[in-house]
Amino acid sequence: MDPFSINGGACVAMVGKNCVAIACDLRLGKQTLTISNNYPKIFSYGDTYLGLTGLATDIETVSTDLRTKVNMYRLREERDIEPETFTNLVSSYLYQRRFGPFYVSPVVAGINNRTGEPFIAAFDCLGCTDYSKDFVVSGTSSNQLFGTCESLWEPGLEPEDLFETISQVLLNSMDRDALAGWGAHVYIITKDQVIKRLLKTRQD
Amino acid sequence: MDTLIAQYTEPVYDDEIYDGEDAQLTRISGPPTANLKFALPPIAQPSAFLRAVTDDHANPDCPIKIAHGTTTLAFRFKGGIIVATDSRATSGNWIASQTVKKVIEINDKMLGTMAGGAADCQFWLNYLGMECRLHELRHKRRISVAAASKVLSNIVYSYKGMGLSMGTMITGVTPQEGPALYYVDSDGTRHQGDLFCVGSGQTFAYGVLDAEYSYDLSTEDALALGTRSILAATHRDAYSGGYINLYHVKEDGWVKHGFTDTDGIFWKRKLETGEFSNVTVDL
Amino acid sequence: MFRNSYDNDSVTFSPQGRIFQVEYALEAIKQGSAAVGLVSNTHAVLVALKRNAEELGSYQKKVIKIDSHLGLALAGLAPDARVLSNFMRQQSMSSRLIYARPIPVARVVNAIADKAQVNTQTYGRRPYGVGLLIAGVDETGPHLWEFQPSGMVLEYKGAAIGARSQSARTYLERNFELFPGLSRDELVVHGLRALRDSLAQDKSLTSANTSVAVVGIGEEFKLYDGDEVTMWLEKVGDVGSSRGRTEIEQPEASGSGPTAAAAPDTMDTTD
Amino acid sequence: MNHTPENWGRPRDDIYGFYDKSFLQNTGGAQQHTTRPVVTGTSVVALKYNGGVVMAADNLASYGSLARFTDIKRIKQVGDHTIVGAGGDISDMQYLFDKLLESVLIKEEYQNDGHALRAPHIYSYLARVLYNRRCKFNFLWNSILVAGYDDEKKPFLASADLLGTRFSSPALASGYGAQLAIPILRKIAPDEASVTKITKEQAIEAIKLCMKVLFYRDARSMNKYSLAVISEEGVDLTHGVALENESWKFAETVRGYGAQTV
Amino acid sequence: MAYLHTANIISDFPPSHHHHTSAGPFVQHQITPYTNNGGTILGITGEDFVVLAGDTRHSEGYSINSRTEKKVHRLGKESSLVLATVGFGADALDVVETMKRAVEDYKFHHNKEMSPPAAAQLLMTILYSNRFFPKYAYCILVGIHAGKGVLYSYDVVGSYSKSGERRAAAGAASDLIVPFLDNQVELKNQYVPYAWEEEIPVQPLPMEKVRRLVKDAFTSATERHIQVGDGLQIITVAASGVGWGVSEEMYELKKD
Amino acid sequence: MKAEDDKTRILNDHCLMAYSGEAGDTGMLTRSFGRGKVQFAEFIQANVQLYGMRSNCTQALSPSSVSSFVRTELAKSLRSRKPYNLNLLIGGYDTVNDKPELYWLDFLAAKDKLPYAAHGYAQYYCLSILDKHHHPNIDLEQGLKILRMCIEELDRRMPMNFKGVNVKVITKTGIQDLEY
Repeated sequence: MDPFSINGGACVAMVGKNCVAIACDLRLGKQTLTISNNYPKIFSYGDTYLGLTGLATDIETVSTDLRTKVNMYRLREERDIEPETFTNLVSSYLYQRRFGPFYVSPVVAGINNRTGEPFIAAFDCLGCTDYSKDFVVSGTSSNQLFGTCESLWEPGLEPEDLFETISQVLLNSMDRDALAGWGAHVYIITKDQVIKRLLKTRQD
Repeated sequence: MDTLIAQYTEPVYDDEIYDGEDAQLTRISGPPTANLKFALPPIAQPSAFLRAVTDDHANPDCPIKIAHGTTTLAFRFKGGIIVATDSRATSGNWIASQTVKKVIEINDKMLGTMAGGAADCQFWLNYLGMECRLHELRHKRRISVAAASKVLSNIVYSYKGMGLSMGTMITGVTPQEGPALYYVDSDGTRHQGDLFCVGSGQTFAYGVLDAEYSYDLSTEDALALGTRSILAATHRDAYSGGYINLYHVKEDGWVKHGFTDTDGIFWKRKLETGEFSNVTVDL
Repeated sequence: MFRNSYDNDSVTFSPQGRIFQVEYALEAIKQGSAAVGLVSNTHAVLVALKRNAEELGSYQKKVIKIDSHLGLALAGLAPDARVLSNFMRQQSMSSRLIYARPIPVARVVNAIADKAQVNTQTYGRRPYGVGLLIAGVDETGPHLWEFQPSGMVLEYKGAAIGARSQSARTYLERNFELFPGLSRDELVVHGLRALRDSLAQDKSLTSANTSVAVVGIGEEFKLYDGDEVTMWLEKVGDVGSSRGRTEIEQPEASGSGPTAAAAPDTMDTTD
Repeated sequence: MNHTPENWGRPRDDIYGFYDKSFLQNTGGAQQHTTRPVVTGTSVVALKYNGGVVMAADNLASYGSLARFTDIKRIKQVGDHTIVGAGGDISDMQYLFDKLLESVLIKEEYQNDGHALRAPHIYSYLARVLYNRRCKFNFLWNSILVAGYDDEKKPFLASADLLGTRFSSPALASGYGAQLAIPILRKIAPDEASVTKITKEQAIEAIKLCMKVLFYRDARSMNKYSLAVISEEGVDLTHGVALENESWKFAETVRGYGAQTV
Repeated sequence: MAYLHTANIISDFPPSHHHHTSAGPFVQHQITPYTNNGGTILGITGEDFVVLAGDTRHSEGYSINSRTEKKVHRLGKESSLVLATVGFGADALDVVETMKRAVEDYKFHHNKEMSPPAAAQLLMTILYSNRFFPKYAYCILVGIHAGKGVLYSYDVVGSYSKSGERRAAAGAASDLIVPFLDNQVELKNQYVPYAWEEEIPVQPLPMEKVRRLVKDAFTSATERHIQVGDGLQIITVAASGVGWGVSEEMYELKKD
Repeated sequence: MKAEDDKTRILNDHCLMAYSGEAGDTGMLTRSFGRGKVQFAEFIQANVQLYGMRSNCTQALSPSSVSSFVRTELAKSLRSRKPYNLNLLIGGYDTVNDKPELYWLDFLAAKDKLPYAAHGYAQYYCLSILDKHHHPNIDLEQGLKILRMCIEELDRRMPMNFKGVNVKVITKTGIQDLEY
């Protein structure tokens, strides 16, 4: 079975006006069977947020390994890691496993503390990085997400509008994918605050 | 006589295209299946070929994905028969439709449920409706559910091994049988029974249904149990979901009890009766 | 009881070299009501006289569309015409499917000619009892063909079949030089005038009993019935039958001629 | 029928045997390498121009990697203004050209009623034959280009292949031509409108350039080809046209090809 | 029931399967009789009209065969029926031609146009008659029925909803477009602001909104799917009084 | 119930682990791996006890820590030459936060904390029953009633005959065997 579609899941990140948003579904399944409806796929490393979809075991492994590395970074640098730096870390970390990769497709979102610039990026399972300016998607609903993002996203959205857009994109994409859904988390990240919301979604 | 003549008169188009049997390929006048002539690839194992191009589980990127996945149930009780199904059709992990009518009204007294290949069920249950009508005309009385289910199982048995995929329940009420329920599938299996759940979500439905089923349920409880069983399956089974088709078959025929969205029912059951405690409502 | 002993089947010649069954078939055509066809440089027209078995009944269909560029008018046994037209539709549709080309009129006419000829040479089969006027347009322009149950088909500038069609032919023979340059409507009017000449005594062309079909270069085959034909009927002038009248036909002649017992049209219902 | 949850409704191995992937050999890509075609012809290239069509196909028939026949005519004239070019299995091509097309043409002329089969009619006929054979799993292993004039006297160019796939475009090329020649041709004929701005000479020159590029890069090609130019006057079909100003000097510049090491 | 032997060919040339290399009457080819020619089709109904659109790119693998192959076909000059097919080009065209013949045949025999529900059922029987050798063609059939726009969409072997649907998409980028349609046409996941539970009621969309959605859907699909692009063909069938009108427009799509 | 059929291992006073083969595991295969499953369980048991002893056993490993430790071991084994092929349920009572916790791990080392969980075919039949009848604040007696419903359902629908069940309860006070 294709490791990327055993557990299922979806993740999307978008850029707005001086803000970014990242959202994920909450399902952990084993092919047809839904095991858990409380399995978030977004991890925070200071102000940088990472979304991981794919094989659940690798999601845990990658997220905990990166947490260790980021903590070491914070101890050494005495500051939080910037999204751009974190992206390079993720990329090199994944490439170490070039010939036995982790079956995950990561997504990074955050705002650079010094420049205030919103930043998002996405990777394939070997760490090839896509520095996109509008949106990035990952998971078993990526086709659906690409379609809805491409038509619903527009540049320069205010945080609350970005929240509406990313929520509609994620929900409507999940509802067309059998392996993703069962609840969703949305993070709206601005320079000075992060709002995390739980969305009420279909549970079928 | 005609073949004799055919040899001497040269039809206008007699070359590569019109040689013998191929003529029907291009000259389709009447509805092609009126005489049930199925086109078959003239190779050694047509069914192996069909499986190669359509089995999306064995090969997720096979070219043709036929709509599958479902949960359907039916059970007899003192008030007649409850028939309930979900409404989702998936091909691979893609949800092709959320609004499929999986209960097919064979006639005003008999229902058939759809599980497995959507086209197989639609076509053959529609065909069964025709056969039942012919039976009525020939015998001046309505066909029994036993006979109708036998007709269907005989038909699909004749196609056994060719690739049909169908798990259906034929249910109805007749004077001589009372409420009757049969399970028929595309392997030709046919069982009579009081309670069946069919489809990729059948185990989840069985879980809830078996625990609280009894022949003496009131109609209202029976309808609620049927709905709740389907809801259980739509929640846990990825390939079931959408709306709940609910029917109640009584002596004077079936009554439709709506096509209601699982979204509404789920949150009502969760917030009011505290079920589905695995679903979080807080961060 | 038999006129002779040679007319039981269509494979036995009489001493004079005639096949009576085929001739009887041609007679059957004469029992049907008249149909006239004529063709110009740009259009082909079919006009036909429809009959109804009784006053209450609807009128028998005389013109059948085969394809968007092709149609026919029949006289004689209508069921035979239906069988032949279905075969022609098959041929025409297959040409469009296989060659993506409207079937050339000559091809389909030859096809039914072959079909008809078989019936005149095979024991146990009777010839078709219907005559057809096939009008159509293809890349070589408009065409009018006449089909006879003998399997004989011939292209015409103007043709007429059915009851009293000879007088219609006489009209056409007098006017056919005009046809090539005529406009579409003038062509129809000439057709109607020819048809009128084939009317039985004290009968007249009305919008109820007249069918008109027109096909032209850049104009699809279209059948006109009922009040769609009145615009042409008005231009015909005297729509009444001139049979039994003394003076030569004047376009503006009015009033009806003396009545004479019309021959009972027993076969009409067979159209 | 399988009843396990994740495999519900799918065929069961004990009834249908194991999943046999061999039926799905060529899930994509134009070039299908199978044992079936034996002696094969390579690309056919064609381009519309203002008032006509130019088509070319080399005269080589390969037997695997052996240049078996060097005088094969892969373009046939099938009417005053219509030509058919074929690539793929040569025996099937010969069957198509000499048996089918000949009998269709003869039957048409035999009618002698002023009608003639033009390009769209021949194309529709051949596409239907190919599709019918595909439905019987008895493929005619070819891809054909039909060029000529349509019913409105406008240039006609269309393609059909062994599966019966049909399409039409101002510039068409089968086999390797699709990868190598099409970019060249689409530079001057990106769409239908641009066809009116292409002269006959420009079209011939572009086609000749394609034949040269194909000879450079296609290992089953040859420097002698048939060239057909369709214009109002009719079809000018010449075989054995030699490749012009063929030069391999460019090889030095290609890194990793030849002597240079840097 | 169904014939299994190779068709017997009357005409004189030798039965073609003789010169196959392997023994036995059947020959196992490595080639599969299907390919995917890409492209996407999309249909949306309004109150008294229906729009059926399709891109005009015809591709195989990474090559663009043609930029101008239309996927949306009218089934008869006087019929409001419009059929769009996508998937394997040859099967797609074959289904269209079969339907065109059947509609024309019906007109001859019944002297009236085939009604959309009848055409829908006929298309199912045509597709299902190939249940064991499927026509790899996804179909969307639309027309005007009793003054209303109706739309039916099919899976490859003929499963369809008899009551019709409001909108459907099929083909290579259908999974990019359908969730967008769920959101914008069926207004899924959209609630009346500040009314906690109340879903926005769904009304048929006006013409210009439908056209905008179709264009948005195809520009988005073109961005993210290599098999979609080049041109957009939109056919609109609108009921007007007792009859109906049909119009076709072409738009450019990115050619990359 | 014979002792060796007991597919659970006590990891520490407030933490118990149960294991089962992957659903698709045919008997033949498990015999070669059979020793492996028990061996893995005891390996985990030994390490958890070792941790308890080493840090002057003031503080036993919390269930969540145990589950993370087990998950890491399983994840390492997944990409090793001979991966373990077993699914685990880890139940424990977190004495610090004073609440019971249940962890579900599959043979791929996917892990999640759940109010109720199962492995093998029981998932397909019992999870829907638990969805309906379970509430966060039910008492032991109600819990057992639901467990009985689940076992009856398995008995009714599962093709194999049921030799009986082994029931363990983990509470604040520790782990007890329960007569079923």
